[in-house]
Amino acid sequence: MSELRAVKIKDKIGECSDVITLKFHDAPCSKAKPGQFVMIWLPDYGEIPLSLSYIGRESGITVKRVGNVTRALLDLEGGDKIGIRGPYGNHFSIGSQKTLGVAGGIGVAPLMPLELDTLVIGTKSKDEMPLRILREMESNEIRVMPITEDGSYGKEGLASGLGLEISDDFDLVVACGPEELLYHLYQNLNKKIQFSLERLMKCGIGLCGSCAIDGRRVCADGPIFTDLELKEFGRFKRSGSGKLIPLKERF
Amino acid sequence: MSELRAVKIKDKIGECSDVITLKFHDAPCSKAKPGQFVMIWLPDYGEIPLSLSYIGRESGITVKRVGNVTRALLDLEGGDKIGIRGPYGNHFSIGSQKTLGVAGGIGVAPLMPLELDTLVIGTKSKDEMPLRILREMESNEIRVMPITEDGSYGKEGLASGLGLEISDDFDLVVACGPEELLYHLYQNLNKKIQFSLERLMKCGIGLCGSCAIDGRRVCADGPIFTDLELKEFGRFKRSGSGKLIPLKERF
Amino acid sequence: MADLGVGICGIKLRNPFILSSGVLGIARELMERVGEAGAGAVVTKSIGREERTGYKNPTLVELEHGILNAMGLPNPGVDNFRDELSEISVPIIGSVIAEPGCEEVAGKLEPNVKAIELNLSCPHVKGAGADISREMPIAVDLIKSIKGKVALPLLVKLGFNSSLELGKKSLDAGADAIVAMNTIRAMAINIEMRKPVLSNKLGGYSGPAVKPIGVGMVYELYQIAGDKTIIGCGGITNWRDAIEYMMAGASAVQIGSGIFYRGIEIFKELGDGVEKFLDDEGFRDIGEIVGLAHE
Amino acid sequence: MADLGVGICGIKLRNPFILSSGVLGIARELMERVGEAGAGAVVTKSIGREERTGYKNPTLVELEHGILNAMGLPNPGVDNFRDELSEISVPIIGSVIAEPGCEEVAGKLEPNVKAIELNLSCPHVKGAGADISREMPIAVDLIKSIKGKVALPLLVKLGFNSSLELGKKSLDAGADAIVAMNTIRAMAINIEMRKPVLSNKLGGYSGPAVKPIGVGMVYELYQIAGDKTIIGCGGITNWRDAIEYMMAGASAVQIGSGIFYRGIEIFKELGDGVEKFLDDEGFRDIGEIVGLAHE
Ligand SMILES: Cc1cc2nc3c(=O)[nH]c(=O)nc-3n(C[C@H](O)[C@H](O)[C@H](O)COP(=O)(O)OP(=O)(O)OC[C@H]3O[C@@H](n4cnc5c(N)ncnc54)[C@H](O)[C@@H]3O)c2cc1C
Ligand SMILES: Cc1cc2nc3c(=O)[nH]c(=O)nc-3n(C[C@H](O)[C@H](O)[C@H](O)COP(=O)(O)OP(=O)(O)OC[C@H]3O[C@@H](n4cnc5c(N)ncnc54)[C@H](O)[C@@H]3O)c2cc1C
Ligand SMILES: Cc1cc2nc3c(=O)[nH]c(=O)nc-3n(C[C@H](O)[C@H](O)[C@H](O)COP(=O)(O)O)c2cc1C
Ligand SMILES: Cc1cc2nc3c(=O)[nH]c(=O)nc-3n(C[C@H](O)[C@H](O)[C@H](O)COP(=O)(O)O)c2cc1C
Ligand code: FES
Ligand code: FES
Repeated sequence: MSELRAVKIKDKIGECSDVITLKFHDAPCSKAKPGQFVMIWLPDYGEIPLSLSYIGRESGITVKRVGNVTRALLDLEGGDKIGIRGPYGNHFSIGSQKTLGVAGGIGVAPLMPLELDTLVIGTKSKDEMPLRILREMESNEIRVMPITEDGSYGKEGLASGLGLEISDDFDLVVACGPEELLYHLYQNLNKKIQFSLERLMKCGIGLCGSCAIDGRRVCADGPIFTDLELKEFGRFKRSGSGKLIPLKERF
Repeated sequence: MSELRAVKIKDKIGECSDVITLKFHDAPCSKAKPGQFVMIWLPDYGEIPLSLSYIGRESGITVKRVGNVTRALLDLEGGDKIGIRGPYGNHFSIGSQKTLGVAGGIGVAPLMPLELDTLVIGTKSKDEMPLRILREMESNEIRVMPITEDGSYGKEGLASGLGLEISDDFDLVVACGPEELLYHLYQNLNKKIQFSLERLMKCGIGLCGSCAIDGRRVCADGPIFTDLELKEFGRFKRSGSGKLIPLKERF
Repeated sequence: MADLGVGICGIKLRNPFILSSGVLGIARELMERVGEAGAGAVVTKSIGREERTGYKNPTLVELEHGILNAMGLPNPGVDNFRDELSEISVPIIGSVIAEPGCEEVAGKLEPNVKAIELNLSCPHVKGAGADISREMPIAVDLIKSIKGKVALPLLVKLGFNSSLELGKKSLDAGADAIVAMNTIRAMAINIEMRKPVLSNKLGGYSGPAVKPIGVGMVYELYQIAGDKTIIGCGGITNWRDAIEYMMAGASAVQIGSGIFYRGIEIFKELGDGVEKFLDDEGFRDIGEIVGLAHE
Repeated sequence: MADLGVGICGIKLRNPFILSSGVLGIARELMERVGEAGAGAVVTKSIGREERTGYKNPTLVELEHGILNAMGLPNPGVDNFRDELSEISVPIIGSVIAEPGCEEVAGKLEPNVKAIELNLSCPHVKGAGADISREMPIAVDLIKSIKGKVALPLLVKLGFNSSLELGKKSLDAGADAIVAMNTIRAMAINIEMRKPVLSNKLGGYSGPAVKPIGVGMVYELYQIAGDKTIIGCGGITNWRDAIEYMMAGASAVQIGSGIFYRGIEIFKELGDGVEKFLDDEGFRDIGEIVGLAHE
């Protein structure tokens, strides 16, 4: 049970082009587990699912601008209020395993509260690389391996490729990012994996079915999965009406 | 908060003419305090307030036949079910004070769970004297002083008179019984007193006002009082419609 | 510090927190006590022409998320009841059972009350309240006859089952305010006893569970009320609830079951909490939040 | 061990615990999963002729004692949806939005479902559901046109605002069963944001808070239903709730919000709990408790 509450933005941090972090105090979030998400409401704009990128006395979300609500979130300032419900969903559990994180761009958000050994993070180019976050993770003794498609920062190539390459050194891989990335990892890795999926979310609490994938609900049975049948994963999602559509189309 | 539940009669004990004790298991009652009451529901008959005469793993009520519901309660057998809500109301608090109990007849019920020093109990005659209860209290090291109006058991006279007579030896007097008795004690005692009142009860939880007396609610501010203005106490009660009527009339 | 004073149909109240009908408002000293505890006004038990004993017990039962009651509108009848109302220092609103002849009851209460509330909505008494409100023309007649008889402001209390249309018609017929809402028709069955608990079987549901229903009803009524007043009621147990109703459009709120959940002290809690909220959010006058959620 | 099997309008179900409309019944694999979890039957999301995206978020919010939603009847439209229904092993009831032309939707669902449920009662979509049920003659026409088109049993789902009269008229018009009830019109306002939370502002209230209202409605419908079937719905989260509805007169019950409170495992919990109760109380067949509270 988690009623909606309004929280005040304590801090707004610009991360890289189109990405910010917002921090706030919220009792339920302070007790969340890594990988859980919240539903963030901006009156007149809408409500969207966002992973908690910080969990603690100050919790936070790290948001990339993609559409209406995220755009409005990027425009907020310290002192503004957002509506929040959750945390919802299941969570990563890595215990003391030597863990490799693989993030595609903003997919780094749910991995940030984890005690990773190594993080591979891929973006198109340097200006999409959240450098402050990388430094912060390094200062937490995480080895960070950035990779860009154009080679403008770190290695050149794809996060999935680099992740697969070095995965032998780890007990466990955790991943979040575009579904192609996750699908590619899942298909090619011979290692335990926990990956965080995205689907259109409405209720966020397992009732409406709009986040359904292969008989699971991303909001309530996920967002973290370790195995999935491969009927819809990587191929289909559901639109706002509940219709199954190929993954490339807009929601 | 206390939802209604059904409990099974574990034991039925005949006490004296027209009085029985019913015992049952009920978690909320097991945590009640002496002096609190419950609302007992018998489908098709009605629902009435009754003090808890036993509190513990086995709780109990001790009932005198006066009308419809009490008559039906006297007809129950072990294994039958009664509806119960509560415990409600405030409670006696005697701490380690040397306490005298003064009971008029069935008024002994709420005093039974107390660690009294001495109990004065008055009835009209011997056949109304709950002898088993007296023996039980004696075995709990309570000095019991029965008194009957016709002298057929114990001393001859009124409980109020005897109570007043010996009250100097005690720190505190607790009392329950006909309102004349309580009124008489209250007026003449120069000692701390806690007395349990009766009024017509409907809601039992402080909403309906039918148990009002001098601006207090017997169900929620009572049933135990230590002081009262003397406008209605001893003189008036409210009928089922809420009308103020002299105490002698029927409800 | 923000001003909590409100004017309801021309009556000045020190705050908008009113004791709702049927809760404690049967005994003089209890009404006085509720006034001393901080209520802005007190509504009496619904009063009829004749004395009524009401239903037999059980007349009320606590449920997990609210309270269910069918008291059966017990009341001493207006002639006996008038005496209870003399010299009470808190403003009294006289609730009147919607039944033929209720304008006379209102007339007899008039000297001792500041306003009349017509209970069009008791959900469990045949021939009174909600039963009548289904007959829209009768309801309108009752309103007109009371307005014709007494010069006081008239509040009309609706149930959730009353349509918005009845609200509109009531205001058109001369009601000065709508009170929304009364208890909601409901039932509790004890499965071991295999019986409905209340002696009347069906009862009216109140308390925290019904709050969102009341808020929605106030929101909708506010949109059709024009410059008439809406008073919110249903499930208010803390200051947040009171503010929610006021933002939905209520100029004042009534509290019934909240007395059970929070005690008579609830009036002080509401006052303190609302005042702090208004101060924190920079409001100077409680009137500023009325209907704010419509903007 | 007591027999939990029931016959609802001639359809045999292994137990009376049915997934209610709008909850999970949009995706094939989820319906299958609910069947595997033990549900006696599954009602689909309410389906219309055309695809609908529904309202924008927030479409749902948890409240203290229940859930408030205004999804806006999103659905893929019957032509896209039909495919979701092929080869599901649990009996499927096809829910159809009450709108002109809904008999065609029912007709298209017919091959893949065991019964049709007409949603006469969505409390927050204009021109569909509850809006239509106020227009009694239209509702009756829709019922007749569906009965004229499909040979399946027809369940009509009412809201609390629907009168008993609509229930009676629906049965007279040919409905085989009444489902009572849908969500109740309500609202939640966040006072810091000073806004209704749902994008549609008003929504439908479900979950534990509404149970006594649903039980009362079933009790009253049972008294007018004659030999027709009543199906209970609203706030069922445990086996006691299910039995309460059945004693009030429901031959089967639907579970929606309970999936949130107890997970999909709720169907097993209900079965185990009810079976134990029946055994303990000496009933042999679950049918024996239907309507027991009327005796
Ligand atoms: C469990 C979960 C966790 C998430 N965590 C984060 C996070 O930490 N940081 C972050 O920036 N984003 C995260 N997202 C994605 C985020 O919810 C979407 O970016 C957001 O909903 C877009 O909203 P919008 O109004 O700005 O865009 P819209 O105008 O709604 O759409 C813009 C574009 O975003 C796409 N989109 C919309 N909703 C989603 C969605 N639910 N998932 C994926 N794409 C979507 C649309 O297809 C469209 O192409 C997460 C999503 C899920 C399901
Ligand atoms: C807080 C409280 C605790 C009580 N504890 C006990 C107890 O432990 N044992 C016990 O036997 N009785 C107790 N009583 C009294 C008991 O509630 C009444 O005897 C009972 O309500 C009578 O119900 P009936 O249906 O049998 O009688 P009715 O048919 O209702 O009435 C029969 C007679 O009893 C009188 N009566 C009815 N209700 C009350 C009442 N509430 N108080 C006093 N007289 C009443 C009527 O005036 C009438 O003369 C208590 C009452 C209260 C308020
Ligand atoms: C025990 C009880 C008695 C009531 N009696 C009346 C009444 O006589 N007249 C009336 O208009 N409303 C009556 N009501 C309804 C309340 O005034 C109020 O409208 C309803 O309970 C909803 O508010 P709440 O949730 O704050 O209790 C009664 C409610 C309760 C609980
Ligand atoms: C998220 C959600 C969506 C719903 N969608 C529909 C729907 O499409 N059609 C319908 O008839 N009822 C719909 N309902 C109502 C439920 O089927 C059910 O009648 C109501 O929620 C009360 O039952 P409950 O308390 O068990 O949830 C919906 C309810 C919820 C919570
Ligand atoms: S978002 Fe509704 S079930 Fe997942
Ligand atoms: S019995 Fe209702 S207030 Fe005491």
